[in-house]
Amino acid sequence: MDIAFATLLSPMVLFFLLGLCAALLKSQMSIPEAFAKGLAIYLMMSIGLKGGVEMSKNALGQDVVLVMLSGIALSFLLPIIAFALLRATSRLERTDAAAVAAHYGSISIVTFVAAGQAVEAAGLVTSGYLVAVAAMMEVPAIISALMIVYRRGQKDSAIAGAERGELAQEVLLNASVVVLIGSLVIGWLTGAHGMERIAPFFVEPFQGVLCLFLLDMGLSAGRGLRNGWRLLGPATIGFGLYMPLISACLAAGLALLNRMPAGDAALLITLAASSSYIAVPAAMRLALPKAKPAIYLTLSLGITFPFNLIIGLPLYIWLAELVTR
Amino acid sequence: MDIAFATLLSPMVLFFLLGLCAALLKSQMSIPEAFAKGLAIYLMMSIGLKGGVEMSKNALGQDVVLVMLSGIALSFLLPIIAFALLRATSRLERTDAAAVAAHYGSISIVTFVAAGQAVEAAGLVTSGYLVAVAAMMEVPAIISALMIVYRRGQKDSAIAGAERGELAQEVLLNASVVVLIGSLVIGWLTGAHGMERIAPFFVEPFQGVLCLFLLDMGLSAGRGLRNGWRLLGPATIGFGLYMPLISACLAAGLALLNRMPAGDAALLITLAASSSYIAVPAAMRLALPKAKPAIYLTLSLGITFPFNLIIGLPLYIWLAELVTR
Amino acid sequence: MDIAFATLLSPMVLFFLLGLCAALLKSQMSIPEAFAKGLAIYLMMSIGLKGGVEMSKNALGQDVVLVMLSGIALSFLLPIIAFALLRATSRLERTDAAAVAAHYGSISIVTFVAAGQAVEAAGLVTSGYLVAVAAMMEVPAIISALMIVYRRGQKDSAIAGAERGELAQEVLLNASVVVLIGSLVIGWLTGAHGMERIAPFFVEPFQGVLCLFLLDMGLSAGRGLRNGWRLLGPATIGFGLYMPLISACLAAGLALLNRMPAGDAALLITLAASSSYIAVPAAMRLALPKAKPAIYLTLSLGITFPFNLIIGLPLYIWLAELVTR
Amino acid sequence: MHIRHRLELIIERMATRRACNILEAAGLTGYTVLPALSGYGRGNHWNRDTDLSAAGDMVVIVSVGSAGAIETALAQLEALLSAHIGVLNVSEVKVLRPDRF
Amino acid sequence: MHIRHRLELIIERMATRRACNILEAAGLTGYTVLPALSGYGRGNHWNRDTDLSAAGDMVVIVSVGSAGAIETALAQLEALLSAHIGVLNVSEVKVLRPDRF
Amino acid sequence: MHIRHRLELIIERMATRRACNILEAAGLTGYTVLPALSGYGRGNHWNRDTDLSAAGDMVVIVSVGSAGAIETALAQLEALLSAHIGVLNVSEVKVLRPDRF
Ligand SMILES: Nc1ncnc2c1ncn2[C@@H]1O[C@H](COP(=O)(O)O)[C@@H](O)[C@H]1O
Ligand SMILES: Nc1ncnc2c1ncn2[C@@H]1O[C@H](COP(=O)(O)O)[C@@H](O)[C@H]1O
Ligand SMILES: Nc1ncnc2c1ncn2[C@@H]1O[C@H](COP(=O)(O)O)[C@@H](O)[C@H]1O
Ligand code: NA
Ligand code: NA
Ligand code: NA
Repeated sequence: MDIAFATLLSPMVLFFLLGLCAALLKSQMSIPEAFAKGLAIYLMMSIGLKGGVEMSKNALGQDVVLVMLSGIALSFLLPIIAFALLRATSRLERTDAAAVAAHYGSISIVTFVAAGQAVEAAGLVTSGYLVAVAAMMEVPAIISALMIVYRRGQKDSAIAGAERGELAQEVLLNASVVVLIGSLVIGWLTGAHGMERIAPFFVEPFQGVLCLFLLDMGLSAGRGLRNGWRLLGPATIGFGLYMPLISACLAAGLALLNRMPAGDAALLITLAASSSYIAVPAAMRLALPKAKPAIYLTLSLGITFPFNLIIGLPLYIWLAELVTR
Repeated sequence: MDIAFATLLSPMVLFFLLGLCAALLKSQMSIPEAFAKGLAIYLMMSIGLKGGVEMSKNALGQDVVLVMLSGIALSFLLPIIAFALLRATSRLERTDAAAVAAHYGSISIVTFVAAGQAVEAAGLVTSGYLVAVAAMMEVPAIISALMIVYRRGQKDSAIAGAERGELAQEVLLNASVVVLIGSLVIGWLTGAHGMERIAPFFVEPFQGVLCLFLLDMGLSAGRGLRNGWRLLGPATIGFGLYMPLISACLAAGLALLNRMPAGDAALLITLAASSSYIAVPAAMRLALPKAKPAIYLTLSLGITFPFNLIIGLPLYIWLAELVTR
Repeated sequence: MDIAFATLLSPMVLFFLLGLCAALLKSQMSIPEAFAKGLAIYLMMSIGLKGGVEMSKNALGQDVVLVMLSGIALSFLLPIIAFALLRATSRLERTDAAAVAAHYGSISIVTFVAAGQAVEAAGLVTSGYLVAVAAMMEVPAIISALMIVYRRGQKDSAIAGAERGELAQEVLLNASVVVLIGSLVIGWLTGAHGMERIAPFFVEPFQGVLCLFLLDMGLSAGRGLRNGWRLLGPATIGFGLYMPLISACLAAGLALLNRMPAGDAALLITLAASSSYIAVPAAMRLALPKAKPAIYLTLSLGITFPFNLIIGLPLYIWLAELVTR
Repeated sequence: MHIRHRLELIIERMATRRACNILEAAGLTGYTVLPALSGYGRGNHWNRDTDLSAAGDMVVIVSVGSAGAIETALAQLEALLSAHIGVLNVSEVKVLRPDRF
Repeated sequence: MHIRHRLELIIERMATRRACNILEAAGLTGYTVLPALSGYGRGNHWNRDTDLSAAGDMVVIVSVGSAGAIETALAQLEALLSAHIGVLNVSEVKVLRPDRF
Repeated sequence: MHIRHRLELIIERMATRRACNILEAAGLTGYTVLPALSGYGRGNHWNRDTDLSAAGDMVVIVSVGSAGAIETALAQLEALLSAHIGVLNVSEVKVLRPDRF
């Protein structure tokens, strides 16, 4: 309860709510796309660097590898569960359902970052390598979802103008993969010493920048909801609320198996429960252009992201403490 | 004198002058609009948060409410005076005069922020709730000016394509109202404790960001002057210089009545003397599209803003100390 | 060796390499132009201010004037050498060769900044007035290159639509000249006292911002290389690698003559060795529009900048220590 | 291919929503709004970077539709342009999927 | 002056490269891509600021070329537009340097 | 409605002022400048993000005017395009308020 309350009253969440309300009230205010995109790159560099520096402090053991494999497995597995649930409960078409499923197997970096703050506020410690796990969980879900679609020989004849390898390029070298993994490696190479001189930019202002970014996310989520909610039936909206919980439980099981410490477990659970709204949408436009973006964007950014940020985080921390006690 | 000198030699004012000179010399340099708009949102978040934290420290008494009412009254009243003066002295048309009047009743957040810095440098203290007063003074002037125009049954038949409530939406939910009031409430809710972790972003770099922003304002003011000065007769330019002084005197009277401390009085005086160049122009394009933007923008940003920043601020502080002694 | 290794493993250089690799691997990621341009202005304000504050601490003696004159002379002289070498060894046309030559006489601010960091890391001290030297070395090279082209009466009849003085305006009042010189003067006027309050923005986060900016430079350099390398023959590429060394040796000679301290000498050498990729390309589009931008941009940003950043800097510091011992 | 009309409306950004309302009301099935950087008209220059309020920004709205729908929109747009800053032009174009316009 | 065709393709940003590949393959000698801010089609509004992923952004691709090259491109573009969001139109224009198009 | 000509000039950003000077000198009453993102011509691709100097950016200048004014501008623009990177095309459009163009 205390954690829930503290989360809800953090400036971070309040700025998100401010943006959400402004957009729902039809305010025309906006944060320029170029500025928000710049901040997003800053945030990814920052967590990459911090994760890398943490990793440079300890040798990586077998436990780390096991958690990484768990993350990858989750990212592969969750879209299959998600797809089955969507087809069973909602009226979404195959392609739409697969596209949505890809989002829920993949992850949201901002949710991960917010979890990091909440976990820290709850007095738990986390390991740097979870950033690597986050980066590794971005892509498998996309492959998994495409396999679902193409399984029944439904592979489109190639789309006009498409180049070989363009999807791999987009998926493996998108901004978040490049910046996260790149910064992680740089942090790991340069260690605490290299970090010292750049900490006044990458460490100290981090939480403030996050507030500004979440204001923008609130605006986007609110506008997405206003434009797109009519496309979502109650079954689909329901999915956006219960799917994170299913993912969280599966991840909690793996955390238990891997005997992860509570802070790390909370992060893994959050990664599983979070859904992508930047990298996967872009990939879906290339790979499954017929899937309707308004459905997966509205669901992921308008329903699941706020749910995770406001209600999910305290829950996942509680769950993590439960399974690691 | 000392204050005047200190103000003039502050990096803030010098960067404004740098931008002004560069633009007047026809330099093509510019700060990207998206970047400047991002900085503007940062500045508003920052003063909102700081104001809110200050407010959370004391219960709000009757005196605060009285100052707020004074601010609102000023914002309503000043456009009426401004309109009368403009019609009496200049050759501006009714609509143009009303539009200009709206700008002078409303406020400039950057002038307010610069006043905050100058007041602090002068060794005075200020209260956080003045940020709320600033937010409250943005809108009444617009209503007041529209009432002037529409009084004589001159209300246009509705403009083609206009929606009901679009003006209210623009005016009550524009970026500066949303961000200022929102951040104020967030600062007030989370208090000094919540502020701690975001201060390295919202508090410490504030003055530096202000320098960068004022460089951009200088460029805008200079370019506005170069493009628009031919539209301004001497009477209109004169108005841009004496109107702030009239507003300042009225505000000083109210400060005296309310027995405000010197720092707060200086801020209220500055708010009255300042004129809008972001929120009101946008509102005027919707509400009075026939008023010529080159007139009100050039006057407010090209004449009054530099006057206030360079000559006005020390004067207003001196006036505040005079009436509160 | 130690310096070379330290430079190569600095976060700054690693982020550049990250961007370079991402672009060469055809990643589609990008940092928004508006954001990067905003950061560039920040970096120039910051070094201008720091240089100005340093300058305010000591009276400027004759030695300073001599170094400034040396810088200007280098900027005039280097294009002549560069042009002769290009014409003798490569198949570039006159205009293209002159345009390239202008770039190598002028300077790169980011290389200068990176050198400042490396010099400091090497335990040397530098003087603030080198920033002024940098600003002064931007323009003469352009004049020199234009004189080469126009010498043989080849002056085009004026280009259609061209205004008198537009080139002077562009060259003397471009963003880097305005911001560098302006900030230098402001830093010098306000001194250490004025700097105090803006240091949390302009000083502490500087190196972190530089990392982000170098990530963008890496992306630009990589993309430039991918698009443009086919236009560069081996002789031209070779020029991009040996010309900096020639310039460095000349500058080292002048440093010796002027009896400069090692840190300052390293900066002067770096300025000479660096080549422009922002100010001069823009000037060339106005003054020599028939010169092919793909050639000079690819060479300067794709070949010489990475060479200087990775291999050049340790070399120049070593050279500076050699000639000042 | 089928003949349709292409409307190009250059108008101040603050009036975008009003213009779009008119287009939708006239039965046009789509439109696209593009940003402008600078411009000139009736002796005045404007530039996106000059104007902090961005209230002076212009946009270009392109809409392709049937002659009838464009006609209907034109009357209202003429009224809009009597209040707001802007100009428009109409041309003939060919399209592939006539049911879309 | 010489008569050429002007293709205006409004398409989602993520499909830009595919569209450009088609244009180049059809023998068009050039094209230019412009950003869009917002738009409307088939009952949906989109807006650059709504969409954090920018996956929903649209661009406008303008290409001037010979009737033949445009014709060749149209068949492939029609296929592309059966998968991707977008519309196109073609008009007649005059150019000065015919060898360039 | 009245017939006018629409000039579309795609040119490098650094030459914008020169092109606009030509348009004004030719008696055109207005023009609008739009940003471009990327493009292709004579075998080269350009992209706004590739070029730190932004010296390679292109813009699109649209100007609607009388046949005579456009004609006058064309001669000068042809000279400009012999030095600067760019292409142009002209088409026929209809306008409502003929005195404005
Ligand atoms: N003939 C024209 N061709 C293209 N754009 C124009 C034209 N006339 C005006 N404009 C645009 O519309 C804006 C307002 O024009 P005006 O209403 O004439 O002041 C100008 O700044 C231009 O951006
Ligand atoms: N008739 C049209 N005229 C101009 N742009 C259009 C038109 N129809 C659609 N668009 C653009 O294409 C996008 C997708 O349209 P649609 O495929 O109809 O959903 C819209 O959001 C508009 O930006
Ligand atoms: N046929 C064309 N249609 C549209 N834009 C073009 C065309 N040809 C060239 N361009 C544009 O003009 C730029 C320079 O072209 P070029 O002068 O052919 O190198 C290209 O990068 C495109 O942006
Ligand atoms: Na997930
Ligand atoms: Na006021
Ligand atoms: Na040089």
